[in-house]
Amino acid sequence: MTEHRLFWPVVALLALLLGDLIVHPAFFAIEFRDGHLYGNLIDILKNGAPLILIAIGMTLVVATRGIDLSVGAVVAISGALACLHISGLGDQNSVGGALAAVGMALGLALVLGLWNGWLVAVLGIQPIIATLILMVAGRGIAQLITGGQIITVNSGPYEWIGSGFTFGLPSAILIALAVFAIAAVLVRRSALGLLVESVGGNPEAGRLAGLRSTRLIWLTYVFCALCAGIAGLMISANVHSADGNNAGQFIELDAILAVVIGGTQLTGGRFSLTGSVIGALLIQTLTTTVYALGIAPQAIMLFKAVVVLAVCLLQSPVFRRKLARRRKAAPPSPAVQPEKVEAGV
Amino acid sequence: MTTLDRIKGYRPRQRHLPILATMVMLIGAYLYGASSYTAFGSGQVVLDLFINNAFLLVVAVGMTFVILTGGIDLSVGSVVALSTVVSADLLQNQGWPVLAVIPAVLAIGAALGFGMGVLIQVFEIQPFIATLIGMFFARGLCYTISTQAYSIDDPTVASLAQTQIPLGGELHISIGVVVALVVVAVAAYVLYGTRFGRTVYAIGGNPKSALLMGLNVGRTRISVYTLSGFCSALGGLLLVLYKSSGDPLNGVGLELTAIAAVVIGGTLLTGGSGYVLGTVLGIMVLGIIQTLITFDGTLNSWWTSIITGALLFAFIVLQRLVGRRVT
Amino acid sequence: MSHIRKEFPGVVALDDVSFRMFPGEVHALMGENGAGKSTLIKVLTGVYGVDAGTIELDGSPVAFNGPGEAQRSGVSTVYQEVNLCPNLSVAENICLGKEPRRRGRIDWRETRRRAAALLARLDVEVDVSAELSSCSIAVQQLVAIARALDVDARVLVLDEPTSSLDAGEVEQLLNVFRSLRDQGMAILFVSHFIEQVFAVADRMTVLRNGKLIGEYRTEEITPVDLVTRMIGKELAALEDIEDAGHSRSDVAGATVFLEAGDVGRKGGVAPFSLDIRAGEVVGLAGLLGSGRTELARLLFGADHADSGSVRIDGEPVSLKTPRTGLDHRIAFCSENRKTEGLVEELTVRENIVLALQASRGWARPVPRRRQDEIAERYIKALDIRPANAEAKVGDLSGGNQQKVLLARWLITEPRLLILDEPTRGIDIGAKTEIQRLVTRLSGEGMAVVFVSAELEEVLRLSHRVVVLRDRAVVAVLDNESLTADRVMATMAEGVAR
Amino acid sequence: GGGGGTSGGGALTLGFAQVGAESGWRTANTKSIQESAKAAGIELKFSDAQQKQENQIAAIRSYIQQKVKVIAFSPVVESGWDTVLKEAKTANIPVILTDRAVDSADKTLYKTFLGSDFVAEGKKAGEWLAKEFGSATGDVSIVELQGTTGSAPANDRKKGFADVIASNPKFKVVASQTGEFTRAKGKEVMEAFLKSQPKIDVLYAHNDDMALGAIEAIEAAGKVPGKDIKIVSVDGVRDALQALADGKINHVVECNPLLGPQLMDLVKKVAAGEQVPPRIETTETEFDQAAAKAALPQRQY
Ligand SMILES: Nc1ncnc2c1ncn2[C@@H]1O[C@H](COP(=O)(O)OP(=O)(O)OP(=O)(O)O)[C@@H](O)[C@H]1O
Ligand SMILES: Nc1ncnc2c1ncn2[C@@H]1O[C@H](COP(=O)(O)OP(=O)(O)OP(=O)(O)O)[C@@H](O)[C@H]1O
Ligand SMILES: [Mg+2]
Ligand SMILES: [Mg+2]
Repeated sequence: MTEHRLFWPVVALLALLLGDLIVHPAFFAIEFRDGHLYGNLIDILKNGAPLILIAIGMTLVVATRGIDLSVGAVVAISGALACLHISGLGDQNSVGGALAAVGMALGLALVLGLWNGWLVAVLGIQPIIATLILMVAGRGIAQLITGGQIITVNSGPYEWIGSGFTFGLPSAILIALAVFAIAAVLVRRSALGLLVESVGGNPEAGRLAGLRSTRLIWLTYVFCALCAGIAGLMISANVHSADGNNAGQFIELDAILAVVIGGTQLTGGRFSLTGSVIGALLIQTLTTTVYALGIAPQAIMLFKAVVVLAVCLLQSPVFRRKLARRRKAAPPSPAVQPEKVEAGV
Repeated sequence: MTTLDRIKGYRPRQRHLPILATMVMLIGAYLYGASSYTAFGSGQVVLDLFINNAFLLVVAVGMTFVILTGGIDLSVGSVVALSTVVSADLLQNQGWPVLAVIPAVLAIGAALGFGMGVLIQVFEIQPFIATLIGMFFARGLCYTISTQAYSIDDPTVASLAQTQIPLGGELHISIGVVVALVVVAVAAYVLYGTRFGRTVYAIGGNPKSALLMGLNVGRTRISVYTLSGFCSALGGLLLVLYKSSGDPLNGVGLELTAIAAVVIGGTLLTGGSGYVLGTVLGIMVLGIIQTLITFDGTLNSWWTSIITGALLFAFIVLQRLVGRRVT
Repeated sequence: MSHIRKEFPGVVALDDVSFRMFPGEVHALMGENGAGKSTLIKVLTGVYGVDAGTIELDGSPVAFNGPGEAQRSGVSTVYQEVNLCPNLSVAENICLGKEPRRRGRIDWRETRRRAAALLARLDVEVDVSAELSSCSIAVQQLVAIARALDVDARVLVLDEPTSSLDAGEVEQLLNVFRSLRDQGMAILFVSHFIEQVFAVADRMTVLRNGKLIGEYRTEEITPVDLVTRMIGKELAALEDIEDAGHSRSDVAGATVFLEAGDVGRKGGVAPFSLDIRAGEVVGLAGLLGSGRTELARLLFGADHADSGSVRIDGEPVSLKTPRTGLDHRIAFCSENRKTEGLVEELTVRENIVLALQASRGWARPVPRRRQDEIAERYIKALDIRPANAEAKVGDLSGGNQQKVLLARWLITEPRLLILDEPTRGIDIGAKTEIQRLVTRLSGEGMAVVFVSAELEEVLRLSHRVVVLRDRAVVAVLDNESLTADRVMATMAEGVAR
Repeated sequence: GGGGGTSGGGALTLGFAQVGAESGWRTANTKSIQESAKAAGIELKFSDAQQKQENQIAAIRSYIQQKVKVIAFSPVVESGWDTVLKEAKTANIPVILTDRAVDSADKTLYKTFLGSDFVAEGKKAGEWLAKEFGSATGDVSIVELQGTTGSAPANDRKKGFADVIASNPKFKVVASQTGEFTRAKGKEVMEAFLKSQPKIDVLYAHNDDMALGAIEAIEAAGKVPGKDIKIVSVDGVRDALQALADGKINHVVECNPLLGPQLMDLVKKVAAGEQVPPRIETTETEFDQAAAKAALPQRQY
């Protein structure tokens, strides 16, 4: 079982939760309040939903050997556009208005994804700078939409996306899970997954096998932008407002981290959507843990460094082997490991 | 054969194309600026590009090594910040002399880089995460030393910081520029003319093969991250000279700027191809975009971002088109 | 080396194998695909650690930490597959890690000179400052060999150095072996070509399924014995294919499938015209770098032709991308399985169905059951080992990887199958199987373009032979009592005789 | 050279290096400066440093190159300005600081400082608290939402507040965490506080946005903001005044972004070589519910 590639990320997640339980027994308390579930675990799911979504999109991009730095900007833009539309409505609570806002925002996200995909797949620009362009310009676009102000909205239907509850659970996590399910079915029940993995694993081989890699890569960027767009709606709906400058700041780093913790290599090829979801939950748990344990703001970074390091070492087969050896042969220090060919390919 | 024919007959090597294209673009941008804004044409604007970006240049040189091996180093911004904070702390609070602070800071940077290199090489942790851990760690150390920026009023630092090296006319550069240029020259030499440098390229080309060719992949990879840590620390020291202060918030997002500069300079993020000179040009591109916008001075904040993105787009796309045209 | 054992998860690659080498001898390591030859070499040179057993050099035990250390102790190795850096120049690849230096700085001029000299020893003339990736796989293989010749080695180890080389180069290489042997060097080499082994080896060791079968002096054993020991049973007669002598007249009545008119590409091949009939096998012959691969790529659309036109079934078509080739039911099996063929991370099954899946589009996945069925069938037909459809292709032995690649294209049921060196690194048993398959498929109406470094193989299978020289078609010979000598002469002189 | 959009003519040019556009407050600040420059007939060269001191220094250098008449800027941080300010002084260009001071020992490097005092803002918040809970018996549990770690407003507002409440031991800061000046983080952190702290009497937020985010967390927890948990925050953006008017926030300390008119006055004086006082503080008030209701209709930002 330890062979399974999701084993160690799951162990890490459970270990972190266990740590919380020990230090802070009430961490797991869940109550029923105002018709919905209430507790730290629920917060992790609710606040982690946008990250989960983006990590799902990012996974596919990473699997094609790409990277998308612009997700944060797309988050900001989509939230901004939706809130702008709603704030202009006579009746902010109209479901139709909220739906239109969502549609517009996702439409724009789609266009942004097309743009990224065009730069990468058609013009052949290296993904990191191709998406850097939108990362830089996108913040500006978001602020252009909001006029540099925070747009506050009061729309019940819209807020449902971010802070609402359905069947007692945060609707955000339900949306994220729905997207995950759709993506997983789409990718694994069709041949998309195999094709993406081939294009990422060996692009030239994929080309010669007749794959339409341009379209495929393009598609992953569009999907990633859509995920980021939905995440943007959640983030803005959660606080009933759109903040062009701060929404989704640095979320690209967290998303990539989630993807990598989930076992997908940045060098492309094999990917695991489930792994990314677990990675995202791990990161969100870490954040919530920091707040719940009352770690001082100036120590957060150190704390994160230590936890992520521990997670990664736990996942590293070399480290586990060394640890096991040390435990077996107690006093003499372990001999130098011969260099392994598999190293970092 | 007329000169024109000879120029026409010149066929640059494929791998030099990105650099040539970037150079053409830079000259174009400079000419545009000089014809549109007064004082842009004065040579000092170009020198200011170097003065303002000297520390970044040093950081990006270290990053170039890392990217050439196919890796990435996200920790540079934090290590820069840590270096400034440690310098400030040692100079101001501990009363260390400048000559002791410099080696200490460089050693810390190199040690952090070494640690990340070991994580990557020995424990096979992906460079992205290993250096992200380094990023968190170094930034965390900054905050534990100080959550506030503070000034350095050490007289040596002040005089070094304010020394201007005249170049005739009104033109001058700073000490930081000299250091950065020396670093660039040494790096270019190492990459071109030493076994270590060639091993760096080999690892970027195909790490598995490099190992089977009998190259010392492990040591080189660790060295490269150590070198990047060292360069970041040196960049931090230059930043101390530039600002005479230490600030835990220094260099937030710097890693992206450095990576962008390296990649715009034509280095492949997958490793194995690129030049230090390209990195210099990459920094110039980012610098000149910013300078053009500042000289224009009529854009508000969001248009600044949008136009920056648009100019970046123009540069990158033209760079590709120019590159294709020349072939 | 004695009592070596090496296990990979799920596979025992070497089981109690002992092996010895003597200075001044050429030693051949023989065995079927997946027998453990490459693993033995990697264990010897410290790429892998051993699970049990010891290695001694000059009587004292050694445990190399990696190829670098082995090199420094005088063991110079060329591993299977090209293991060089595609982004560096030919000269650098040869000298990397041991570049001549002057005052601490690499002396580039001397580097180039030395590389050129080493290549000259193998009779290769290429621009040593060209990037390695611009060279064909055969040249790359020669570069790798030249690199190994460079050190003052006492032991030279070569894993299938001849798999993509033509007769001429092979002969040259064997000569080099002989002269090195006479200087007292110990040489270990792996090859699936029995003639080569008998031509040069003094001693051979046979492995089967990771077990040692025996060590023999060349005089003691006949080729048939050797093969019997390798595969563990009597070899079915190879001859029955040879008998199936082909002739153009067999397919004279068939319809023309593809017509190329003045198709060419600058820097690739000069414009050529060729028509290929259904059921016809067209062999491509030529020396190293003569443009066979380039021609094959143009027919598939892997490269875009910049002149001429192609008709399929009489209709003009434009073969711009591999995709269009696939759409016209053309299949192309690349000579370079590592960089252009397989996705190493994926499983055998996934690699096999890849092209079929690509032609069906993403929305119509090949059902899982069908995938398993196909994989099982071809694992059996081509004897892929281990017979595990879910094994990672990257973990397979070289020959077995080649079989996987071949299987990928066979299942697309193309109308034109282009095989560029399909038998590279494949053992004789499987090679016979593949040749039989080609004959059968062409009999069923599939057109085949067949490229191989082995001229005999080309002659045996083809109805017609296209001869290339210096990147141009110089002759198209009907295979009516065509002899190797005649083709050779045409290849060398550039005119049909 | 030559061509449009530059100094040189008779017009007075002002080079202004803004910190960035990180918040609505900042946007209002920028807008005020741009509008009043236009009104005052001053040609404005504006640059946005995106929160990076290096960018600000580069911008100031370029203003020196362009020979603007006056340079003004809002320092990203307080330290590290000596070198570039000396260059400006050598080039004979007067400098005005806005919003935040610099800690140069040499006070001749700039003409004047115009802005607010973050420590004083923190103090005002603390004083309101001391008054509000003056009669309360038993401990007062306070949670604090800090600004971005390491930033000057966060450091100073924390310090000012802490200084005041330190005088009375019943005030206990039971939890203090960074909310990075944003609503989203403010909400997230407050959610965690509400679960980990058995009793919260007061929330002190370093800016309004975090307080607005926290209000939603409090409501989601089934408590009433402004009653069950009293809230005090800094800035005075419109949404916060609205919340104050609605009784969800109890007190807002103003930090006034509308420096434009005052700045343009100073620029003219400095350019004319007149003497100006070395430190000018912007007029800032505090809002209670009544004041908020009164101020709301005119609130621009
Ligand atoms: N890294 C690995 N992981 C798992 N199994 C491996 C690995 N390398 C080799 N094997 C297995 O070990 C066995 C021996 O492989 P090896 O490469 O030594 O064969 P070989 O004799 O060189 O064959 P060929 O003639 O095809 O090159 C094969 O079954 C192969 O699948
Ligand atoms: N002058 C040249 N210009 C460009 N490329 C060249 C030149 N000479 C050789 N090459 C490269 O060498 C290779 C030789 O061509 P090709 O592979 O078609 O020959 P081949 O007959 O298949 O020989 P091989 O046995 O080497 O596979 C090509 O890949 C080509 O790119
Ligand atoms: Mg082998
Ligand atoms: Mg070929």
